[in-house]
Amino acid sequence: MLPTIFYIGLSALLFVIGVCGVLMRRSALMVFMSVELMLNSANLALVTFANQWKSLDAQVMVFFVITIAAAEVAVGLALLVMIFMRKQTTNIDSMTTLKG
Amino acid sequence: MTQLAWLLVLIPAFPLAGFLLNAFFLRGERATGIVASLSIVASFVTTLVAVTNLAATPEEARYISAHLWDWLAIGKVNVSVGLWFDPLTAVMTLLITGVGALIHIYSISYMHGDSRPHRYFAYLNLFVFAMLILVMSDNLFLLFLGWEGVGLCSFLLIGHYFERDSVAPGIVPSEASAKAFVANRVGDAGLLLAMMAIVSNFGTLSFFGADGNSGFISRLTDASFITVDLGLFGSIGLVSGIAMLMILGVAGKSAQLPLYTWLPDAMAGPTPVSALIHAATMVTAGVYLIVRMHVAFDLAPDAAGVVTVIGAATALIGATAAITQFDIKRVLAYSTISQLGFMVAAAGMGAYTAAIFHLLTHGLFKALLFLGSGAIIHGMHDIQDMRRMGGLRTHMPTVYRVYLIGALALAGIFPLAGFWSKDEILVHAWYGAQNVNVTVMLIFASWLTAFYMGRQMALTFAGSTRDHDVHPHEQLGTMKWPLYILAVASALGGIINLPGIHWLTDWLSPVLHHEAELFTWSMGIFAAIVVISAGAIGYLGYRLYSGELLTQIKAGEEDPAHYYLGDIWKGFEMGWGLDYVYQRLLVRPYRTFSQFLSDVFDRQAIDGILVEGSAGLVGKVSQAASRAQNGNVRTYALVFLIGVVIIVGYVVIGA
Amino acid sequence: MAFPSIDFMVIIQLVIVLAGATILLVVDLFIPAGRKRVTAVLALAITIAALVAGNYATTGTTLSAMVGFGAVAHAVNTVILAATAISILLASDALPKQGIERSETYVLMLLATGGMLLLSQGTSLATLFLGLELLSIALYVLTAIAFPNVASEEAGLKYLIVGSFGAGFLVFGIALTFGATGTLMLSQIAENIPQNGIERGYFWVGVSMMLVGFGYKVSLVPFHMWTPDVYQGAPTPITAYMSVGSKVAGFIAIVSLLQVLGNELITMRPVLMALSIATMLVGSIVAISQQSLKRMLAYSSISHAGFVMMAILNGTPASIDAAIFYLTAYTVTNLAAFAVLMVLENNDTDLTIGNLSGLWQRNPGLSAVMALALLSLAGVPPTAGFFAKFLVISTAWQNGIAWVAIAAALSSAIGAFFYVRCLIQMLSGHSDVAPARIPVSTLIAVIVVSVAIVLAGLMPGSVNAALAFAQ
Amino acid sequence: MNQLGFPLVTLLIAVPFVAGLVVWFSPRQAYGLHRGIASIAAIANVVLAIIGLVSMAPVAGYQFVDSAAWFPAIGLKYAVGLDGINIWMVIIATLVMPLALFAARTQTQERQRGFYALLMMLSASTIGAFVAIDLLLFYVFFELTLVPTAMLIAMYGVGERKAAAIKFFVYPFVGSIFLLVSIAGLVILTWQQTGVWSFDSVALAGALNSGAVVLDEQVMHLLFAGFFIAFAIKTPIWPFHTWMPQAQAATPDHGAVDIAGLLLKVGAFGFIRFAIPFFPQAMSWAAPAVGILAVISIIYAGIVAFGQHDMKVLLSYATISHLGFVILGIFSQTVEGISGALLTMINSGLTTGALFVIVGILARNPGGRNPNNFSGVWASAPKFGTLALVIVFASIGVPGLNGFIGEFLSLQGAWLAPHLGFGYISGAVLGIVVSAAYLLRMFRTVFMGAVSTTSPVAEASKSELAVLGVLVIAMVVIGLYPQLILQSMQPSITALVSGISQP
Amino acid sequence: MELVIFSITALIAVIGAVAMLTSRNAVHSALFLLMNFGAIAVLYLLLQAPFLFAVQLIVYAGAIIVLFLFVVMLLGAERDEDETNPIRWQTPTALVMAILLIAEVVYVLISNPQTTVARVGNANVFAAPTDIARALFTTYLLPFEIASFVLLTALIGVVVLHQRRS
Repeated sequence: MLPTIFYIGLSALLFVIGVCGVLMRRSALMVFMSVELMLNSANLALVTFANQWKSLDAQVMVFFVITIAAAEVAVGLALLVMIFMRKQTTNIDSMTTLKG
Repeated sequence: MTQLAWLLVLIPAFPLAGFLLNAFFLRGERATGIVASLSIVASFVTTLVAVTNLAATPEEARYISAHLWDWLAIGKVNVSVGLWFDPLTAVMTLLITGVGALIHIYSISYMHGDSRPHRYFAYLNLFVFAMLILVMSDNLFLLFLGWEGVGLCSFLLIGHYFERDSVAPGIVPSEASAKAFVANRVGDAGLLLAMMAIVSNFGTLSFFGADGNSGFISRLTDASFITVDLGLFGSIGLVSGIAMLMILGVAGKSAQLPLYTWLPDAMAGPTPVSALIHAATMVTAGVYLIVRMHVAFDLAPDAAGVVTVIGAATALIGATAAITQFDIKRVLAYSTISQLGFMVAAAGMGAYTAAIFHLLTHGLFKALLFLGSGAIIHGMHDIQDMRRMGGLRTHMPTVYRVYLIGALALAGIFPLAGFWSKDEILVHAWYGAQNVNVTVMLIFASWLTAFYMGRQMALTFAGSTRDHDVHPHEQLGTMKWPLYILAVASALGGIINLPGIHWLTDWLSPVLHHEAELFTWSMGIFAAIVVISAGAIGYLGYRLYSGELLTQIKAGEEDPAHYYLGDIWKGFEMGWGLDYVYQRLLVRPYRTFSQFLSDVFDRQAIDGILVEGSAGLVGKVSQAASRAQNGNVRTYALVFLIGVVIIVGYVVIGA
Repeated sequence: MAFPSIDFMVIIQLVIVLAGATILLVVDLFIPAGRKRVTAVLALAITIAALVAGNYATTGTTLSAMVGFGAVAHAVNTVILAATAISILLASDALPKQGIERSETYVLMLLATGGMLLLSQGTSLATLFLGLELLSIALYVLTAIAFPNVASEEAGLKYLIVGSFGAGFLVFGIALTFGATGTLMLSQIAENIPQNGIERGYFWVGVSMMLVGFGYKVSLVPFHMWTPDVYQGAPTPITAYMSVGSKVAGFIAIVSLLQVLGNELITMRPVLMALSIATMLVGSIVAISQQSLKRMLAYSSISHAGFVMMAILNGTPASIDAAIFYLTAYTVTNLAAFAVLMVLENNDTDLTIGNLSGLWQRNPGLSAVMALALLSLAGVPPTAGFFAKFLVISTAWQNGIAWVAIAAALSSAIGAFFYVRCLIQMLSGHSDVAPARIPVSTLIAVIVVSVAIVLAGLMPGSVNAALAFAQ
Repeated sequence: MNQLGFPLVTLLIAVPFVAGLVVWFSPRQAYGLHRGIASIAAIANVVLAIIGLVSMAPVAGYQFVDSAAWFPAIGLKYAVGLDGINIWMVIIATLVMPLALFAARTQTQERQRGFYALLMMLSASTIGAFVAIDLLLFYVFFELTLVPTAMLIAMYGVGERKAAAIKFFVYPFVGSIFLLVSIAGLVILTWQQTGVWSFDSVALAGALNSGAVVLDEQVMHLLFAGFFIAFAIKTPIWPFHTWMPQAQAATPDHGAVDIAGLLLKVGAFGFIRFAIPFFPQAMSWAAPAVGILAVISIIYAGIVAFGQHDMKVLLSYATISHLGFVILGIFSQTVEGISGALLTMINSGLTTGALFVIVGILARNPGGRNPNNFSGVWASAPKFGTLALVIVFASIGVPGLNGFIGEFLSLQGAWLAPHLGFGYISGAVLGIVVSAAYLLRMFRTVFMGAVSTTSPVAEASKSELAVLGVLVIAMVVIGLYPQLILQSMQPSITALVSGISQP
Repeated sequence: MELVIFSITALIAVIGAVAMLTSRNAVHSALFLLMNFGAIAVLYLLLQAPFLFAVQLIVYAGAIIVLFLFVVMLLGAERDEDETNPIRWQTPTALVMAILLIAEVVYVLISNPQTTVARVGNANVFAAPTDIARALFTTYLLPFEIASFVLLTALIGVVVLHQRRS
């Protein structure tokens, strides 16, 4: 019987770490991983609340989120590989031809 | 309208008709001249008829009025186009049409061989028309039309030789004409303000109204106590304010201080124009205005005082300047300024009759002098420099005689017209107004008048011809008759207001309500002293310049007096340098200023800083912002996050 | 839990589009490589079918209230589908010209459209989330579909990164909102908004994070920075499509989100006002210094987003109508502008303002359309843009929030400058470029949108009629 | 439908508009056709306007009203009509079109189709702005006038035409957006207090004056500011004027655009038509400041004009100076002032239009538009010179010609106004001196002096002389019998000033 | 007891996350992420979500992380960030913002008056996979279908992005 806020605090912490990852890592791969982390922490929050409210909806939602995450990663990695084939790098600092 | 009213309408109608004919239909030189002259003669005759009819009307309501149509009827501005014919108007009209007619006739042969005679005569007719409107209008608004109309005509006639780059003595006609118009415009601004003040306070611009005493003039007395607050400049009585504003107009039109500088340059026009416009009629409009508005000046002693001082000062300045001139017409021009000063001073001192009297006589003999000088110039093949004349007495005897009469009249020698009128002014200054300073100034001015006329006679007619490559001849044609008539008039013109007879005073009394002062012996003695001294000085002037000095004067050289008086003389010659001052202090700075405004201030300050500047500022911001768009997605995410933090922060604190 | 009753007439448009997409995917396999235009035609047919079907759809909710249909949804769907149809028309000419012979494009466009329809019809956070993701993922691919064009790939990646970043916030927001209210249904959320306690904190953080999650989609400042890059990098038909489609969809999602708040909207209004003002000003200010036309239009679309925001932050029905009017006007106008760009650009050059000079001599008709579009974007009467601008500004006055109105005035004042600069460039410059040829389907599209612009400007009532407002 | 039985006012807008379209889509080579259609439309419009004038009842309020629902959702109507105030603007707006077409005769045939079409559009939108009763309708035309003019400058202009066109469009547009905001605010606030969505200016004025709608001072000043900025820039008043000279420096030499643009006095007209009835208190509140601006415009523009070397720019500054009088008259909110303002607008249309024709004739010569390149034209072209003389003096404001009456009335009105007074007038009256200075300078340099050998100017053609002659006659008539115009204005202006909302 | 498990797993999760964030090598990061996912899976179990526990392990640990590792190896992009950071102020600003965000969340969590301390973890509701399945196919039928469309889209996308130019 733990207070909800323990879980929420944890998920928030993880979420922010994920955010930091997106902002601070320069390899697109790492950025994707960080995004995954963000989504995961959100999932954790959802599951927590599902349990608090004794409701299934949130768990279903988590299921969808996981699906979406997978899809996004798939597309993202595909793009990344495609770009890597030309640029030989996954570093997003090197992808700044469009600016201004 | 009554037949009399129609008669009134005819007076200006003739010149107008003449103008239209000349402007649109006639082209031949003779035809135009004759038509123009006939129209003025007809107008003169009509005027005589009108005057006789006027004399028949009862003393207490002695006026004829003609209401033609409503000009403006907006809110408080109700102005009609209407004519007003009372004794004052009558004398002015007689002068204008009479002298005008003579000068038209004179012009026929004077302008012989001119390239644009039809234009010349058309303008001349138009001028007479405008001048008649000026003096005959029954309200200030219509008067202003005439006022500016004569200004326009003077612009046109001064610029008659507009294609010449310079006429003697080194004046550019186009510049002179523009100068005259703008200078007058300054005065007109004052008159305009006066009109608006009158409308705002009295709701009408009509002098006397339909029934003769419903105009604003009759209401001035009630308004005499009203004062206007001028903020920083203290406050001023309404009536004297109006009067002051009018003085500005007078100074412009009648070439008084500080606006007289245009008149000498106006001599760029043909000589008959100088005679008609710049001596006999137009320049006297200011005096007419003061006399017409005399109630206001009676109620505003401070304004009247200003008028007096301006007049006296101008009289003196004009006289001193006239002494030094070598151009035969410039002498007369400055003398005109000076004589106008006499009139204005007289009007300022309340001697309205005297002012009008002098106006009339001056109109006669100054016209005579100008026409005479015109004849001389004509005979000298357009030479105006007196240093190249001399000995003309033998070459043109007729001109010599009439010119002598005119000169004596102007110098105020007994018993010619000038004596009586000028003398009346002086007497009034001494006995009536008892204003010593002004009297002294005026007397001094009249001495100088005598002196420069003597000088001019000497330089022009005395001795033998100095410039041997000109062959003066006298062939007057139609110029003869006007000269004779004017000579007679200026000899006998004094009769109309002799002491003891004073027809003019009686005639004008319905307007001015003046009783003639009764003549005392002391006045006679005073007058005698003045006239004798003047005569002596005039003879002195003649002696000096016809004697040994005469041989020293050569074309293009300074006057011997310059040797003694030096720069003072030079200053006199430049009309006390006022023109120079204006050039330096007004005209050139204005040019530079406008260049600065148009090339620098408008382009760079207003457009560059206010308009383009603000636009440029946005542009700068824009570039900065688009540099922040550095193309790196991490930065995008960071900005994103900043947004989130701010929003979440707000709701967390706010909710 | 019984199997839910399904009223297909509620989601008829969605069904047509998604089913059509699937079928088209299969059919496309049997269409020879050279004749991919057939695919385009089929996709167009599907879209138009869905468009028409809208008139027969029934109002209400279905599938256990996961989706609903109403007047607003109808209007929005109409705009979305019309935009899709036009975009398909344009793409069918422009993509081959740029050497992009990928018929999957149309399938993906249909799928994205499905996502948009979901956003406009969704009544549950789950539906909205999925709709958004469907839209996004399709658009990531479409953006990058011009590979091996570097710009296109880069744009795709950037879009994906920012998109998934935003998705993270959206999901977290959904989580918190659920935590606060215990439901994902918008209607029920609206009923039990917590009044106090920690739940209230969850709720507001959640709502604002969801706002962010949708806000990046319509590129509200400061979540806008991906927009210019993506618009510039993506192939022009795709840019046109997403500049209008995803904006409309995203905004309608925001609208349904804000309607949940009800009276609590007051609390949020300052934030929304700030967003709106910032968006309007930043968009138009940065646009000034752009040379690339696509980038300029991207920034202009940002500032227009601010205008729409200005309308919907009132939350009143009238202002939502105004917002929809604005979106409609903006859609047709933007499509017209991009259509002209597509005709002008050959293979993958990025057009600059300089390329416009002398267009008047070269293609009078084309430049007339461009002029119309520019004037409408600037909001000059009598074009669609004018009434749109007026309506949103007047909604701003309704709550006495004159400051937003003044910011709007400033923004469109600045905006006028670069629109007119293009216009004058087009009219006055000279160039010896050969006149561009206008392909048939582009011509049709151009004519349709131009007529729409003028019609909406001369008879604004017609828009309401077309969108079946209950005015 | 109105008493005439046909939609007169709508026709006034439609005729040039349709003509413009026809010209636009006519074959490029049909040169005669372009000019013909344009001229016919212009003449027809003049006839229509005159019909309106003569069949107009001397009462306040709109007549010949054509009204139709436009955008019912927000109570927007298409409502146009004529009254004593705008009839004369319309008359002149229609009269200048033939003049502009006349001036445009030197437009090169190859590029004349769009030119005539745009001229017609400009005329249509200008007239529309004058006759609009509905506030938003007015705004539509108000902004619409920008488009054809900017296009004319951009496509057919000379010199810095691009920059000029952009500035010409953007600068007034910026102002007009604030007008739009104010309109929206006014309508919404009215709606919130009365429950009626209406853009009908008469109804709005009625509501505001009858106290049915009460604005607190802050809001009123805010709304008025929107109106003021838009109209002040459009008028233009110093210091918002810089777009105007630049635009006119860039217009084609023959001056057709300038002439057609002359009656673009929509700004000043807007003050009379909308600002006065809506915000009388705000007008009085702003009058002292605006009066100063107006006086500055009068003198400043006069001085700047003196320094110009391009006759067109000189004339545009002259226009700015005249408009200073107009603004003074309007902000006096007196019958005299407003009549004077309207009359001055009409006069400036006539006089400056004629002057632009003169400049156009001169600019055909090698001298171009710089007065210093000319000399002695009066001698080589006497008739032309004399007509020019009269027109110049009309513009200077010599009584007996049209210019004077308007200026006098404006100033008189301002003098009578409680919140302006003679302080302003004594400043403004300098304007009649500076105007004399710069116009006489131009006349003197160009027409007087010795006949120039470098660019001698031949006598103007019969038709040119005829056109100028007609204008001169008009000037004299207005100058000697202004009641001709003023009488028909009286009822409307009196109603306007007495704050009675016209039925 | 519960608290102990929570604390341990939470600690592991956070360590994994931080390590992922900081490790230079992409492979290591992937593995740390795996650790974090595992920990979260355990938490799911604590929260009576066995189905999600399974999904978490299968999809994330089983599929996504493998995919990541696969790509990293394939591209040999383990150490792609060795060149210096072009944007100096990026990292500090990011950290500050992150801390602010944390602070805000913490503020929300602690500031509010704890009227009723919501608690989680009592065992009487156990979300059996069957319930979730039923929910998926009844209430959430439409989202479920849409999810499939999302996957379809991703599929098409990946295929399109990797088809060779014809």
